[in-house]
Amino acid sequence: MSPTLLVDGGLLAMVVLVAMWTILVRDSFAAVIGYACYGLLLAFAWVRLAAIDAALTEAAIGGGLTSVLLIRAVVRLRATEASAQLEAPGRTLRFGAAVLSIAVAVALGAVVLGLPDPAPSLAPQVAEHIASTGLGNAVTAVLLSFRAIDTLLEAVVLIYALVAVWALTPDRLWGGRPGPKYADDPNGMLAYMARLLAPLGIVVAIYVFWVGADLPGGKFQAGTLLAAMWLLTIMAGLTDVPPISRRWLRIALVAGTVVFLAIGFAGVPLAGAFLAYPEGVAKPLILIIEAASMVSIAVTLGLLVIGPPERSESP
Amino acid sequence: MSGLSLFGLCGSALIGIGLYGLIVNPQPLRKILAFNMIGSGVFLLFGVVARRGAALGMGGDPVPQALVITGIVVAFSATALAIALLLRLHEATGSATLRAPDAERQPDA
Amino acid sequence: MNTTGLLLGATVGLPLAMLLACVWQPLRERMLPWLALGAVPGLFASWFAMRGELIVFGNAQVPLALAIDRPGGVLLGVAALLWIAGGAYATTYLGDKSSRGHFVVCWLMTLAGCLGVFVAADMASFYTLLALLSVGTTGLVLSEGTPRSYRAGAIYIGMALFAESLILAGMVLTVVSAPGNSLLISAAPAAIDASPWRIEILVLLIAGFGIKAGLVPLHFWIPLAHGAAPVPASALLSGAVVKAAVIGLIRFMPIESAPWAVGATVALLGLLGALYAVLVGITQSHPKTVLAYSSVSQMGVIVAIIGMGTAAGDGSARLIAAFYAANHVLAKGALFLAVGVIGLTGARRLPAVLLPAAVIAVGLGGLPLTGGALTKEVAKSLMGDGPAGVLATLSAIGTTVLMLHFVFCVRATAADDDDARAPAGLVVPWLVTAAASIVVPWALYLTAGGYSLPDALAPKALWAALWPIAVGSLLAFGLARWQPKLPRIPEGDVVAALGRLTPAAAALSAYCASADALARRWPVASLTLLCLLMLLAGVTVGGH
Amino acid sequence: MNGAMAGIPEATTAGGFLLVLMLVLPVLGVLAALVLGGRHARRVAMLALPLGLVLAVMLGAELVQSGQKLVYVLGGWSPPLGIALRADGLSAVMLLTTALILLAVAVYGQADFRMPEGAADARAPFMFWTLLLAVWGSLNAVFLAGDLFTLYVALELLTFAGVPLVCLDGRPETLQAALRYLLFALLGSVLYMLGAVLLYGAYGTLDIALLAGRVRPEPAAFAAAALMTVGLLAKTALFPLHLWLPPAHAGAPAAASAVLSALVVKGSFFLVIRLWLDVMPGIVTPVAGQLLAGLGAAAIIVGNLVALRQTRLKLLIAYSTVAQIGYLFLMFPLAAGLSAMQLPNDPAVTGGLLQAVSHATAKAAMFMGAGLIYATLGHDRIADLAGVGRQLPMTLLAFALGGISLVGLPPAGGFLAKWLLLSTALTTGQWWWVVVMVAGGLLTSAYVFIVVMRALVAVDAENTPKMVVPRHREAVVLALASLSFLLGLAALLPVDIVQIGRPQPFAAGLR
Repeated sequence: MSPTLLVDGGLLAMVVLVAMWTILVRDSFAAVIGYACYGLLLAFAWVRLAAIDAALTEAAIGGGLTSVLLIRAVVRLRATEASAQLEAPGRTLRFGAAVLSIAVAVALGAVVLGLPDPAPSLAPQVAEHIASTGLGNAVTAVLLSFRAIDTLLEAVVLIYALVAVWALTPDRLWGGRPGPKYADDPNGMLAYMARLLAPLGIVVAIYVFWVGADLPGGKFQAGTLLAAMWLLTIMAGLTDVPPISRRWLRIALVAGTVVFLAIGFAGVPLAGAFLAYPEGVAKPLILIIEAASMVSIAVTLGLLVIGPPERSESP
Repeated sequence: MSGLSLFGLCGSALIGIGLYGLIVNPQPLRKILAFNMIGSGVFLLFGVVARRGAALGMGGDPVPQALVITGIVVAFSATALAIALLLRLHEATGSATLRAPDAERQPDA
Repeated sequence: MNTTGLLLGATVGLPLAMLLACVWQPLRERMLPWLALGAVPGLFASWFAMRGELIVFGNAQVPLALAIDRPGGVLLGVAALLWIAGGAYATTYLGDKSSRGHFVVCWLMTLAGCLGVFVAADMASFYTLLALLSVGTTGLVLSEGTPRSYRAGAIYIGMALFAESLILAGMVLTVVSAPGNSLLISAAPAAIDASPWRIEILVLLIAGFGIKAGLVPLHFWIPLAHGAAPVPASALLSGAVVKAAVIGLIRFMPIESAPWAVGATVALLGLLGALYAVLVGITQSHPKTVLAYSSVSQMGVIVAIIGMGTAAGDGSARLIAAFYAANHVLAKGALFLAVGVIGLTGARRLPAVLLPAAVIAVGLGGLPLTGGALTKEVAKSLMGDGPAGVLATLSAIGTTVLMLHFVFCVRATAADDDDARAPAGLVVPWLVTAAASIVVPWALYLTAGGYSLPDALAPKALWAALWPIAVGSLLAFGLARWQPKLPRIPEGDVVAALGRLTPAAAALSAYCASADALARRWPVASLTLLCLLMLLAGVTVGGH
Repeated sequence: MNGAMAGIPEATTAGGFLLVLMLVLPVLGVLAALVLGGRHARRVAMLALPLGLVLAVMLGAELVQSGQKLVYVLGGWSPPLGIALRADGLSAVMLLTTALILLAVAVYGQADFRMPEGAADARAPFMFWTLLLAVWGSLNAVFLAGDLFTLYVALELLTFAGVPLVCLDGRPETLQAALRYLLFALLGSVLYMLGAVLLYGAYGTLDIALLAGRVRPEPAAFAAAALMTVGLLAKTALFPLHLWLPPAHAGAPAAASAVLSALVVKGSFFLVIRLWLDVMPGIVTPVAGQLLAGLGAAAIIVGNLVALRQTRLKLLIAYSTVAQIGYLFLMFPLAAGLSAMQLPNDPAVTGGLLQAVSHATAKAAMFMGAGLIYATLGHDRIADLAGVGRQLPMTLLAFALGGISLVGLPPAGGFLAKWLLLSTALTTGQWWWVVVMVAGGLLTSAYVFIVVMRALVAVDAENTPKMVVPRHREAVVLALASLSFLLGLAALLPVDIVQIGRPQPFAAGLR
């Protein structure tokens, strides 16, 4: 008991310490770096909770993509750093905030410790019904079958968020290319890395996607990896971001959701309900949805990181 | 105290830390960061809930695990939108403050 | 649907239909000559439909019902008469002024509301029509478009809505207490009587209707509004519209069973208000304002009649109050219309106009053989010879003084051109109203049952009516000399005191604005959020 | 179906597929608009919205006919493992209101968000039509979802659709307003999510109907109730958590303001109703209800008083929204009071929802009216509104009718709501809310009066309008205002639609 407890205790203490440092440190750039470390540590915590799917997602999205976003932002906002410090609230407010935050955390801790034992769980029901989906990974079964509507709506969330980001485009640049033009240096370090990593990443992504049906992994993790590889090649100057007005880009964005909806509606006559799968072909259908979604997720995540158009259409 | 309780306490602490940051850090970027921290604390608690529901050879209740994944993606979308908005605000005004021009002016500002 | 239903429906429906027609601008521009028509069904309804029959529209939960009882019928008839005359008068008075579109819309709203409240038999309709009445009246008060009328309109709508809120609260309590949550007004007195909130309901309703009736000290909006409106509108406001409060009190008050103290308080408030309004009225010099104060005074007497009836548990007070009010409708309407006529009449024809006006004016004080004397005679059975009787007599003397003061004031407004004559479009409606104000009270008196001609002509009765007039006249001529030395009391008297509240209101408003600004700072808002979180959690835990 | 599940698993009812269609139609619209782009976005919206209105009417008819709530079990997996869509009377009324108002806004927005001639694509029109559909889809999800986590996703959808509406014209101050809105809304949703986590940890389900049967008075439920409620309050902008509302609603283009003020804040409010009345009626205490309504009372007084101080019309209307949101929360202690007296809580719930619907229709009309005034005069300074009565008579009438509904005069929807709430307050002996309602109505009438008066002032020289407003835009505004004005006639309907399919109040309370 004690060795694992020690490992867990050490890990969690580090998580909390890094978190506090991240919040309290004066320099925003340092805070962002702190947050990236925090994301990685948290992924380990997820592994310790036996939630490998969540660990992969946290590492890829929580730690990875979010950190890229934050770093890009903090670099651009450098100039505002000094003036922002003047707006810091006074001592009374800080004290009040500290007291209340601690109170909330303590109360929450008490509630969590007091959760019932044995804990209620849907694991038995999932175990009972997973066979009918033909999947081995229970998390994938929940995401794509039992609670498919959540996953469908979540794909819609990504699209809405991207629409919202694009809404911030200055009028004259509407339809243009997102993000800055990165230096095209085919011999640079980044280009070298991109050439090396991108094919590897794509292979890994496809693997993660394929095993996702039965082992930890799936479209999110794979999609995130693909998005990362895409971003890498863009930043290395190997490819350019397409203008957002491109029809194929729009189709790629919605393909996952459209396929999901189409198969969902096909379930009405074939399996008796919207989002139900016909007996026996559940797994192939789910794989089709996952494949289409993976592409859409990769494109959407990548474009979300790059932001609204900043250049007109001509490269 | 079991290891799982430690995770629960850690999640609660992260939420508290994030809340503090969200209130006192004046820069929107740091608020976004704090929001992500609160979010990860909440997800960690959900992970604890999932782990507590381990049964029948599953390492945890898969339902909350699946919800965590959805939640992480939603939180990321929110972060991306917030940062895009912040950068656009900075581009348009040259500053990145949440302080309203009329209502929140302080004497020393 | 039978005749009764048709007539009652048309009483409200015709003005509403005309109002609806006004949505189309060409019709709106041509509506003015037809205003008089809008009140005709009401007049017929008061003659033919007074059978207490209930005409129900709507459904079981919300029965929208129309009916007329005798007090309602009396008031409906005279009000409709005044609306017809006023409508004809307005046609000439407004001519082709550009504001006539606005005027007819407000007129029709007020008309529908005013006649409607007399026939509404359920609270939902009653309240709806009352609200329509207030909105329309506000529009009429505003129709001159001057700063004075804006101020009057703002104060009017504020007081009207405040009064209606009180009435609404009282009505809701009544409905909640009524068996089967009946919305019928006829069930209201019994429901109020049996309610655990009897006193609360009575206070709310009396306060609400009291404001609408111009009960002192919440009367100040009346001189402002009735002074600011155009002449035909003032006539209707002062004559007919304020009677909505009278019918409200008549229908809702459990006169037979309410506590003595409630009735006595109401009576005292009414009579003291009646005297107070006379005292303020004689300091005024604008004829319409003087008439408005006289309305406050007369409404005080009417409320007092209901109060005395309540104190005595005498249900006949309902009809007596309605009778008194009916006389006031026509007399006051005629006097207001006279103001417009006299203003356009030169010295040569002035006596022919001024004399009837003076007779009607002094008639309000109880001049023998006029409606005023008849109503006072009838009311005597309730006022008795005690303190209330003394106060009532004092108010009669006061009214005489005030009305003679009005005659002096209005004479001063006659046209400069000696040969000027008012157009027939104004004179005829005025004359009709004036004639009706003499004839109709007699007709009502004689057909009411229990009263006869000899009663009215008995020397004792004549003397009882005459001596206050004599005293009042003496005082009035004394006053004419003293009047310039009286203090100048601004129109709406206590409203000036209300003005002192302005700094306090401004301070409160500024305080709220800074609270809002503070609450909207990010750190404050997010801290508030956490406080609320803990508070909510605390009270949730604490409650279990 | 299987033995492991306790009780009878929920089944899809007749007409249940309508729920799926209501949920998916707007989403399909967004996808189609995104792919087709440019001037097609408007066509997609104009096609989908009337269709949605028809669906909403059909749904309502089906509900009235069957007399019980409609259910669709998604994927054939009944809760707790799966997710069910449910529509009771509350949902049906909100679905219908949403479809109607969005259609009106769409007709109104035709002129403001037309593709410029010659351009194949432009940002603002494309975004407006897409976001209109997006808001619709999110709201429908909020009204239909039967699972607290699905509702979390739906709420986020609503936020992501609402934020860009705030800064649609890209002015710096609207960008700041949008950022404030987004950050505060995110704080709210993360707290909501935390509450959901605790509920799952304690009861093993997030399904609303199942939770209603499982929650017990214990710390996890208390904490969840507080967290979720406060989170939703932040999103609803109940005073004093309204920091983002005035600049956001006043700064957005008129058509967007109408959507934000009329509908978007109602989404999270709707969830408060669900939470308090359907999920945990036995958890929230009377004092908590008083606290919520106390905030509402503060909102009414402060919001109205601050509205009176405004010099610009749109800010005035925005502060009026702050106040009107306060009214919505008066229903909670009233419903609790009725339940405590073993009476059905129908009047309080119907009153509260009616208040929401009548405010939605009135406020949408008022914001759109303000937009027309702005377009005509080139400004919206209240002091300089003279001449509007002559130039935009229908708009001014609409503003007045909307105002009357807010004040609560008959026969407006606001009056019927006030009647129901007043009678409940008096029956349950909570007279203090009567005082608040009355005071609020008077303050509201003051600013409605001021605006109408200013606009009625005639001007000597007819000033030339900056833009001639087509008659049909005024007609839409007037139609919406008239609807709000006549909504009180709903009392004459044979059935109280709101109450169809609602759980029996004290069956849940006594558990």
